[in-house]
Amino acid sequence: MRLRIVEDGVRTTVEQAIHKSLTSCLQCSKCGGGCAHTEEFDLTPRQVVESLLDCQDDKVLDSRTIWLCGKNCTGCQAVCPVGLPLNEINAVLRDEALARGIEPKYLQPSLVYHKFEHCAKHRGEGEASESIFRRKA
Amino acid sequence: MSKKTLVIGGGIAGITAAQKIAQNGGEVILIEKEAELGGNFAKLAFTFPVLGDAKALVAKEIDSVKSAATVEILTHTVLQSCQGSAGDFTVELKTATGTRTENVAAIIVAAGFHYMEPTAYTEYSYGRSPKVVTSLEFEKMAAENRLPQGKARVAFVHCVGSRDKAKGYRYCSKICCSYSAKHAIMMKKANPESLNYVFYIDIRALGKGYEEFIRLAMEEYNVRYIRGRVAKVIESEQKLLVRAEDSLIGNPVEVEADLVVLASAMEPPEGSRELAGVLGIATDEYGFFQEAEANVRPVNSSKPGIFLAGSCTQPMEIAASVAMGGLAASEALTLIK
Amino acid sequence: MPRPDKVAQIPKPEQIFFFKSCVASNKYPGIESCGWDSLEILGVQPVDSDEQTCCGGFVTFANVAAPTASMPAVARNLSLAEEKNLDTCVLCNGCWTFLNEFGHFMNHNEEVKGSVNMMMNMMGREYKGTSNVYHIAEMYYRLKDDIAKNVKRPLKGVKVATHYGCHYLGGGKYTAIDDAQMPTYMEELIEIMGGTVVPYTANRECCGTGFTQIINGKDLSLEHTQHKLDSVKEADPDLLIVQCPYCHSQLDRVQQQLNYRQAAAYETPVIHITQLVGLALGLAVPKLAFAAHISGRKRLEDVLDRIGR
Amino acid sequence: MLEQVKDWDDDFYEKFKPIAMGFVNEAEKCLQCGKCTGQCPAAAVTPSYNPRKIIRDLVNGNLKRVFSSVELWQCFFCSGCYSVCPMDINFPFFVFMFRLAAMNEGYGWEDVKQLEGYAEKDYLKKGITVSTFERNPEAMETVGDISKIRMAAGLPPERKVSDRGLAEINMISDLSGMTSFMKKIGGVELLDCKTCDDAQMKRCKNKPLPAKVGKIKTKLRFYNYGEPGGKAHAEA
Repeated sequence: MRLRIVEDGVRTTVEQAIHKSLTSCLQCSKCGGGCAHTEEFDLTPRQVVESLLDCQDDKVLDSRTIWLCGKNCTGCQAVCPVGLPLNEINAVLRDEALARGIEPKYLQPSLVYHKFEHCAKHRGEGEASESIFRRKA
Repeated sequence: MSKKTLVIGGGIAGITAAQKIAQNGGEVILIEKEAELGGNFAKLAFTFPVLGDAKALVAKEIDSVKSAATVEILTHTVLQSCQGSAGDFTVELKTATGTRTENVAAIIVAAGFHYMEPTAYTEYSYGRSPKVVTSLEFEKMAAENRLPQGKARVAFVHCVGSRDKAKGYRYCSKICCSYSAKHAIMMKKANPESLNYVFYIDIRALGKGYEEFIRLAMEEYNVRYIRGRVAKVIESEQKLLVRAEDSLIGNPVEVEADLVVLASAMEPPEGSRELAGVLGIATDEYGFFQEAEANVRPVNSSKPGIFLAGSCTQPMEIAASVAMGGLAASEALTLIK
Repeated sequence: MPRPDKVAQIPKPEQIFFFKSCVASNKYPGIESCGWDSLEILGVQPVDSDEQTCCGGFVTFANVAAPTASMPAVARNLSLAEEKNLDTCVLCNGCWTFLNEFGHFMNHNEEVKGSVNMMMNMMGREYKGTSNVYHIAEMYYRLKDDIAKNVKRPLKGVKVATHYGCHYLGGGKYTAIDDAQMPTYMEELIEIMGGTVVPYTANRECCGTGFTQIINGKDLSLEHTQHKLDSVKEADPDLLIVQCPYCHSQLDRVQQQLNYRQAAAYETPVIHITQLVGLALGLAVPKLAFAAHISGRKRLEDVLDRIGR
Repeated sequence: MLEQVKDWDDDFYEKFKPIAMGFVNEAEKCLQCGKCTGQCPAAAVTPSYNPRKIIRDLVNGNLKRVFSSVELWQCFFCSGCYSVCPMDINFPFFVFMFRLAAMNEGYGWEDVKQLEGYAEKDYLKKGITVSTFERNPEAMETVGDISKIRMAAGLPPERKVSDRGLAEINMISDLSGMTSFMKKIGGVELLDCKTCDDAQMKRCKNKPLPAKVGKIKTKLRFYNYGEPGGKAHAEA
């Protein structure tokens, strides 16, 4: 559906928790480009921030990204040109999602699985990627 | 042989050129087709990236040029014909009272620019809805305190007429990104409750302090920047529906706005081709005056003795116009001495 | 605002080739009969040929026919008009854009035109590219003075909303007689005939047919049409005027489908511009063929009662 | 999914241009401004469809994704994107040509199969693509016999295309390869509401919006724009 932009959302909670304003995000994509989970994101970290700014709370809290993000990995924060702690943002969002009773998406099959399972042409490749993912997990 | 210089256009570039020539002992005739000096600069409320009082700044410059003894200012005056060559031009001026003929050594063209009227952009409802205004009209609204009150949403649309092959010009107007940020800040200052959205394709803030200025708008004044050109502005009851894509997410978005400000393109001044014809100099494909060499001879026109200054050559900010006015003045002085 | 230069290019011929539309013939015959009769009243004699077929737009955009198959079909239909030395008048936005685009393409591509003509020669025809294609709504706008003179049944007090359809204005960005975003010529025609124009927010939205979307993407299509119909319902016009039979079919039939599936109450009569002109020019009620319409039949009868049968 | 630039097809676009016969060109002029998506009716109902991204993928040469996507089959052909495009890119024709190219790669046949009947039974047999046949019983009851309405309006009871006309379009179809193409894809029978039993009718009525008509398996295709995975996949 066409998004309706609103102004009140979980953004304020996030900003209070990280003591930084999300408006400083440059949307440069550096965070998503180097992330270990980059293959499984439905929203890249950059899009999480953008969606938070648009106050699309449901979209963000329903996404897989916030559950995929590792708590202690600060890879994105380290490369972020404006020093936004994306892993902390995701942690806050996880808490918020739990508080709202949204089911964690840790246990669902990987997106890679879905994609290749459903594309006959790439089924062979898909199985390979799938097993790699399992080993990682 | 005359030692005079004719400056066409009383905007900031023309004023600067006239001042500099006068300071170096030259005589200047400054002609302006409007009633007042100041040009487009005088129509603004604030400058960017430093929010200076535009009216005060330009008034100071006008006073200084008016007080120069060797500068003759002719308002309501246009150039009618021009003969001769570098060092010896015969120009015919049509003043408010009649015509007069002058002999000048050099001519500086500082004809300025014009904000495009976005009437072709029917998708933005310009001209049909009073709530859709151009940035120039926004300046006027701000000066007259007619900005929307209360919890109003204001959408600023970049690239209206610029970077548009179909309905406008292919070039980038260079300053719209910065002045839209300025307008958003002005809006937020005038009405702290207001919510401001800027729709952009790229942010082209090239210059000292410009990028910082735009980040200031985003971070300090909470202006929401959405990447995506507005597709439609639809009137719906008392509101305007602004439809675009947030291309950073890849989702179409809709904003209910109370005011839409279109950053219309800078286009060549009206009658620039006619003026070029009278002077015998070249224009580019859009109607801006063509410089002899873009990099090292930016103020020389295609004809010796005629120099160009300011935004009649390309879209340009105030600081660059002033610099170009000064350079044109020094080029003209070489012909006088 | 209509573009005066484009309007001036439309001729006022004595005769014109009348290109019929599939939907108009088989679902809404009133469009065909009113189009024919109104042109006659306005002093343009339509000329028919039973050799004309469908323009081929549907099968092409359904990807069943590749351009190699649809290009000769377009050339064949246009050559029928060329044989009679006439311009073509179409009833449907789809026919207009399809005949125009493909005709234009062949005219500017000698190679394609040559290979198309090879096929045409085998059936004893030739495509020259001399017949211009005009939409009947543009013809009406050109003949608006004649319409004003011939109004027998003024649409006094009838609230009319318009739907232009995408393929005339969007596809004809540079060739249509009006601006693609904010067109007004149909409003002008309505005012000439004495009607009251009702604006609504979703005026320039697509009807939702999307060529094949109504068949194999039906949920998408219905969702979009519902959005449009909601906006129409809010403005509450007596009549919704379309200029494309396919939009006509979508907006008319989907109202009933939504009423059935969601217990909604969409009851806006949808009529084609030819029928509206026919109504104003005083054609007999059976000629208008409102019996073929599905939604808002009662309201249509009310309108007829008000302005006289 | 992580994309590898080495997988992108560098010269597809150049190869594609002559096939597209000049209908499709100037994609490299795209500014990526998003004006097309902003006004797109299909994007407004399914944001994963995004004209801007499709053009982006074409210019990048990332065609596997475009051809295999469900989104390619969601365009409404409304030309709205063309009418607002600041660079005059005629995107509907891109979609049209992409669909042909995708079918060449083996995608999208289920969608086309359903439509084949219109070409075979109506266009080629009668010369008119839309028949008088009504699938919807309610419409049938309301309208009744269309030939009577035609006669009342002063038209012949049925619009007939002459035999010569029919012969000619069939000839065009044979010569251009359309007939053999149709034989290859074969058609599917469209769902006829008259044949529904009561249980089916009830199900149909209870559903807020109908499921796809006919036998298409679009869910099995690579769903990869915007929200890959998304809600639909999580549920499935």
